Amino acid sequence: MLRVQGLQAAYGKITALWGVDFDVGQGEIVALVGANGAGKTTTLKAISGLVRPQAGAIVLDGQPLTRCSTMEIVGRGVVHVPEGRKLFPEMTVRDNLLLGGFTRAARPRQQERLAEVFAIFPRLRERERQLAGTLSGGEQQMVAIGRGLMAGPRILMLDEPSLGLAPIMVEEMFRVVEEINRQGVTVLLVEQNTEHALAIAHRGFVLESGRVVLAGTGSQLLADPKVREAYLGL
Amino acid sequence: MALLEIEGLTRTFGGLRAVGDLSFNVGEQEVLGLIGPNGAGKTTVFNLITGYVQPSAGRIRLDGKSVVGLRPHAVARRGIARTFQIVKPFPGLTVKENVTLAAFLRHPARRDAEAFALDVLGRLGLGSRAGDLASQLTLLDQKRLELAKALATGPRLLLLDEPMGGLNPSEVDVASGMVEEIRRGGVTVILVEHVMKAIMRISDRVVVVNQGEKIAEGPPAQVVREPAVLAAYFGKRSA
Amino acid sequence: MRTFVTSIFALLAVLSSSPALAQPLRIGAPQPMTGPDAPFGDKFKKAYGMAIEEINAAGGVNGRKLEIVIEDHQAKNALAATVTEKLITQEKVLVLTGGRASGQAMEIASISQRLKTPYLVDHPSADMITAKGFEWVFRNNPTGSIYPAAFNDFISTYPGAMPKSAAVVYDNTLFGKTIGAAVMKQLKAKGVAIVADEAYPVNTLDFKPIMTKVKGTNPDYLLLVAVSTTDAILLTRHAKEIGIRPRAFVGFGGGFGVADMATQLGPLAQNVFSSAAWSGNPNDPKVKAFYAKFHKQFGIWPHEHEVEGYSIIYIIADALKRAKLTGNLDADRDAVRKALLATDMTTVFGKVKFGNWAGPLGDMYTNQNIYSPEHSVMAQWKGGQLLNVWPKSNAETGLTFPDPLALK
Amino acid sequence: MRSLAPWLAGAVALAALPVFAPNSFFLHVAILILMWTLLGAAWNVLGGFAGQVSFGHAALFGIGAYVTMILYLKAGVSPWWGIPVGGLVAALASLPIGLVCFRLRGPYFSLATLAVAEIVKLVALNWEAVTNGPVGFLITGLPPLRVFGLAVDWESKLPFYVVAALLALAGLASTAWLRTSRLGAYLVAIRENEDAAEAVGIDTVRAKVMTLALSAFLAGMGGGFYAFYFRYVDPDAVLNISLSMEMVFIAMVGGLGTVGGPLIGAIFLTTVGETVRERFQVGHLIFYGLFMMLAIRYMPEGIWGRARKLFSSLQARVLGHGAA
Amino acid sequence: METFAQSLTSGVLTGALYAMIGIGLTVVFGVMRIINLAHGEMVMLGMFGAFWGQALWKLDPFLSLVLWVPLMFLGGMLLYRLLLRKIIPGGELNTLLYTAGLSLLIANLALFFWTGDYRTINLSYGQEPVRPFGISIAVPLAVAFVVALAITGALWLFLSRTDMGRAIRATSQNGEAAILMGVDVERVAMITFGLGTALAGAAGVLLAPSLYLYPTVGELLIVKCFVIVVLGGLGSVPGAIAGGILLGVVESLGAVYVSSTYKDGIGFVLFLAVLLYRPSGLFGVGK
Repeated sequence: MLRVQGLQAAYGKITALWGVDFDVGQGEIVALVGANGAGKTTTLKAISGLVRPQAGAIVLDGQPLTRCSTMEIVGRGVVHVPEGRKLFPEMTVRDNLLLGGFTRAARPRQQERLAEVFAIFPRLRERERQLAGTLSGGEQQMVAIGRGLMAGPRILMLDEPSLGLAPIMVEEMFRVVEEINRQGVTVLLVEQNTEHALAIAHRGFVLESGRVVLAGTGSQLLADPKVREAYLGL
Repeated sequence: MALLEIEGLTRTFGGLRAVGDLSFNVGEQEVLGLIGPNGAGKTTVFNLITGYVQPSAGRIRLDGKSVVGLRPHAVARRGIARTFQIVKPFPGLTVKENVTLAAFLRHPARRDAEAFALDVLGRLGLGSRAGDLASQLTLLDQKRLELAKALATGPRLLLLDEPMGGLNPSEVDVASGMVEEIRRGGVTVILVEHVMKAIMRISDRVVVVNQGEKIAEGPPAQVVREPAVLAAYFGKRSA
Repeated sequence: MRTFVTSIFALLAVLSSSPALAQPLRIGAPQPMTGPDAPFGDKFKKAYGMAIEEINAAGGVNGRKLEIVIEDHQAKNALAATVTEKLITQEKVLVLTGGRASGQAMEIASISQRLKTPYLVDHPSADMITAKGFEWVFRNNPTGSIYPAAFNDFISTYPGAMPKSAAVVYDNTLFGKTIGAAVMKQLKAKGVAIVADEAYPVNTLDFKPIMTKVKGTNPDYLLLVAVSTTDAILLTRHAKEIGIRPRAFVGFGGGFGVADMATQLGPLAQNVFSSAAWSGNPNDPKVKAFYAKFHKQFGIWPHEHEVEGYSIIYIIADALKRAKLTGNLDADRDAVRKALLATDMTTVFGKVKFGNWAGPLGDMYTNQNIYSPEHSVMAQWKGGQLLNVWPKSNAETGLTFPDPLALK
Repeated sequence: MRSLAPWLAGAVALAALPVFAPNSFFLHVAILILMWTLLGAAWNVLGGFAGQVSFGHAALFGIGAYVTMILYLKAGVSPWWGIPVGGLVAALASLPIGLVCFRLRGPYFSLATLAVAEIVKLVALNWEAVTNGPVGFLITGLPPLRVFGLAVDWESKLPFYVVAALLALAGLASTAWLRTSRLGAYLVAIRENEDAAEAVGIDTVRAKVMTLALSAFLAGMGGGFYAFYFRYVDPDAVLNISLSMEMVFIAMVGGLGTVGGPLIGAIFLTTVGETVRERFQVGHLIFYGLFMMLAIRYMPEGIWGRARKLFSSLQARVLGHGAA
Repeated sequence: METFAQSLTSGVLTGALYAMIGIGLTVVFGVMRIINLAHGEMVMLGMFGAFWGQALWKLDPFLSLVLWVPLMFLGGMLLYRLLLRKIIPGGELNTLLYTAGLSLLIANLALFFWTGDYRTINLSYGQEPVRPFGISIAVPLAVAFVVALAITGALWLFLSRTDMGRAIRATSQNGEAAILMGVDVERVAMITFGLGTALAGAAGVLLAPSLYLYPTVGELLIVKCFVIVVLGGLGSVPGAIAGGILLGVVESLGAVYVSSTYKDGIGFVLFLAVLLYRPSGLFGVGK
């Protein structure tokens, strides 16, 4: 469904990606794992058009995404839930969610999707009129994911959804990711919580210094001692 | 007596406790690794030591004298230098000018400062690039420059924030070598790093923090096997 | 660096390219033609033009035509100095007039004095301009501290008019403070209590707060000073709206005499006094003729400014006629200055004779029109018209005092 | 040695100018240009080098003007001493201003300086005992100055020209000094990255305050010069926002953070202003505004910056390398 | 007591109009991070719109809003599209100076075509003030106040209830996240600039009957405008409303209880104090 080939990207003079290759199949959960600074976030930013790739291809259903603006990419169903949640802090939960359904394609179905999001996160219905900036970390992450779902994504790209959450919320978050996937949304998951991410992922890719160094199914990678090496230098 | 003593260091942002009741010491000429998962509060610890952020509670002493409340430049004058996770060169200046600026701290005369800057650049293998603009350097060289700037302030204690981040494995080796070289030169180092290979190789001791608190301390090879550390790094799988 | 210096010369050469016409007698007038004061510059431009046209049509001055050179100073002091310098050294004018606001006039006066070129002030009213001993500077119009002369005369001579107390509200500009100070000094000398002494910044949007404060002091007279027309109108409106009911409202400053007072305020303007340096003597046929002609030519009724501009040209022409001009610019300028010293004539503005005398605030004036105190007039708004009421010699109608509203 | 040549040439041209000037108006324009060069340089020290955009320099100019004027009128201090003392007082006054405003960054700093300038103006308007309020001060004549037994007559333009030239040179020299000095290097570091500057031991607040003081000293001397040259000081003339803006324009059009920029900016804006005013009686400010917009749109690095760029690319092409 | 009530009322009424000018400036800052120095000239254009509407077509100034607001909106969008869009990436200082040039240009074009004359608008119904509870309120100011409230209310509805309004708020709170939502930030910027211009124009139309108008009146208003938006927190609409009213009241009470000459000074001191102790403004959230 989504194929990334030889992706290179840089911030100014600093090259962050040196040629990343992976693919995501329809209905899968794919985890991108790796140490801090390995290039996971940059990969997502390149896919969603926030960072212009210097070389390589990003192809969705056989159509290139590389030259599209973020607006068009979102319109085609590739939705990026950024690291750190990036909510609109002075807007209500409801307004945050509605903005997720801003694209022309998504607008007619706003109410319907709002109901779906509230079904997944009943907590958010209670907080509908509250300002997003006043929510707890876990609730904010729910809003961020819910906001992503409002666009009606075909692929949902989640960047560190468990970051900074209390352990119980981390559990909840992974449960929700699986739930969303069961409803037919393909998920590209970037996580530091490697164990957990690989446990729920169908397949995973390990990034190191801007390159994919290992690939396999989630359980293969979990068992692979090389993954630990890449992290802990054991 | 330890060179740096940290006792009960705490900092909260709004309701969030970024660093909580953290205590550790660093001895003369030691290399201490400060590790922990993303968001554990490592950079905040650096910001607290160097005066960019003021602690909510706790003591920080260099040579027995408190550095709490000093502004960053004054901390630098006392002999603590730091690098930034995201390198902060002065991009419009040449490499030599960048380092000379730092050298002014101990060498007020321009001639002396420049000479010292060139000396530091030579030691770090940047001598040949002295005349280039900082913005034109490769990442490795920018990291070198960051290090050179810190060294040029003539520190006793050097805080390195992810010096290996974004480097490829062979570059990591080069950078690790540089840190070892610096220690041999008599400088104490605290190292925040995610590249564990480097941590294992160069640190004498590591302190592991998670959610702002110390969860382990000891020799690197031993610490990374502790279950609390493994859980902090890889998360716990739901049963 | 060298090329930049040559480019200065090149650019300066461009500036100097105006041809030196020796034929007409040139009068220089720095005026604000752009910037916030532009409307005033425009009034003077019309007035000067009309007078010069008349004089030239009648054969000019001793056979030579008059010419006016107006330079824009944007109401900025430094620019006023620049254009004055230019008029004197480049345009080689014989005599200067204009200025509009006192700050700019001060610069013009100072340079005229230094470069020995006569400057005949037509409108700027700061006392300082003719109180610094500048022998090259003359002024036809009254100084600021003379504005209240008619008012002063009125309260001293009209039966029962002496105020029991007075509130004084003035803007914190040179103009406002000068008149405010003069009025208060004179009132205090007569033993009148000043119950409110309020300065405000020009172009205030809302005077109601000040007026509420003033109302609390229950003044017998309310004296308002405004350099800006906006302020004059809003002061009056807000004072009345708040319900201050003194025996007399007296305004000082041009704004209280403009037609907008009536159109803007309607019935609120009724019985407000305007004590001004000059309100024209409508009983004088020459004034009437000038008003009619000006209205015919430009479609607007002239006021203080137009009269000042128009008269000043006649004073200059009169001096030029008497001066022995030789063609040597320095000598000619001195001749004009000497001729001005001997001026003794009457214009639409009134009588002119320059002399040295002491003003109401104790300043020693040099070359200030000695008839200035006599020009001061009190007028009153009646049924949308401003009519002179004091002194009796210039009165068009009887005055209404005290204000009937105060008696209710 | 080579770098001294243009300076020498400039000094010679400056010295020669009065000899060739056809009349005093030319000298007047030249004096204005020199005064604006000083003021542009004063602003540039802070705005161009330290990257701190002040909209309140009129306050420093005004303080200099008032101090010089008051010293002369109340104590008979001659311009020779009055102008530098005016600069010193402005520099002193800038210390508290700096301590307040430097706590803010970016546009907030600019707006704070604007507010400070407005407050200073209000004080000048209302503190009548010292400033004479809106009436201001007027000097009628300056006694001749005795230097080495020579009596210099202030009635002619020449002495003013000499003083203005010295002041402009002082402004440009301060900028040139700053470019090579330690403080200047610190300022560039602060402009490029304030946190990194602190990290290498630069006391950024002190460096900024010192620079502001230098800038204030120059601006204050400009004010002092204005007071003596124009001989009339009142709040509206010397504390106007438009003065602050003019200084920004000059530094900007000439080239931010360059040594020659203020001179070029002053020459350009003064002559453009004069020429346009000459040609278009009404509405000449339309062209001034348009010119500002075009300059920023097409020459954001300023005339000097653009010229230097063109020169170096030309040089590169001629020498056959660096042509990209 | 009467004095206090009167000055408070005056302050609130004038403050509401200040607020409208401030809102225009603040939304533009929020989305584009630029301070538009030509904002005062937009108000001036609105004032002249009201004037010419009445002079040429006998249009009631308040009714003429229907004509001028859409026109100013279009004008603002064009201005952004043709001129500002290219400048903004050049940085804060450049934009600031560019808009300073623009302000000079607009004011002097107005001066050229309309001359510098001071003009007034007369309303047949504006002569007598209304006096609820013994407090005097001028009719034009009262009408302007009510219309300003209505416009502000409409703006609030637009910003909170429509997709475009939400997109504008979102862009000003977190530009990158807004892009990720598929918001066309360029278009949002253009519409926001149009909106800011239209609000300034509307404020001008409303102010015209209570004030004199002349081409350089903008200078007077822009400085007040800065004070308002900083008081309220740059970028915050509720902040601008509160800041406007606060400034109006502080000036009004200050004139009575402190000194009328220092009333502008009180505003500036407040402004500095807020900048220092709450740089995000009195009503700003977070840092």
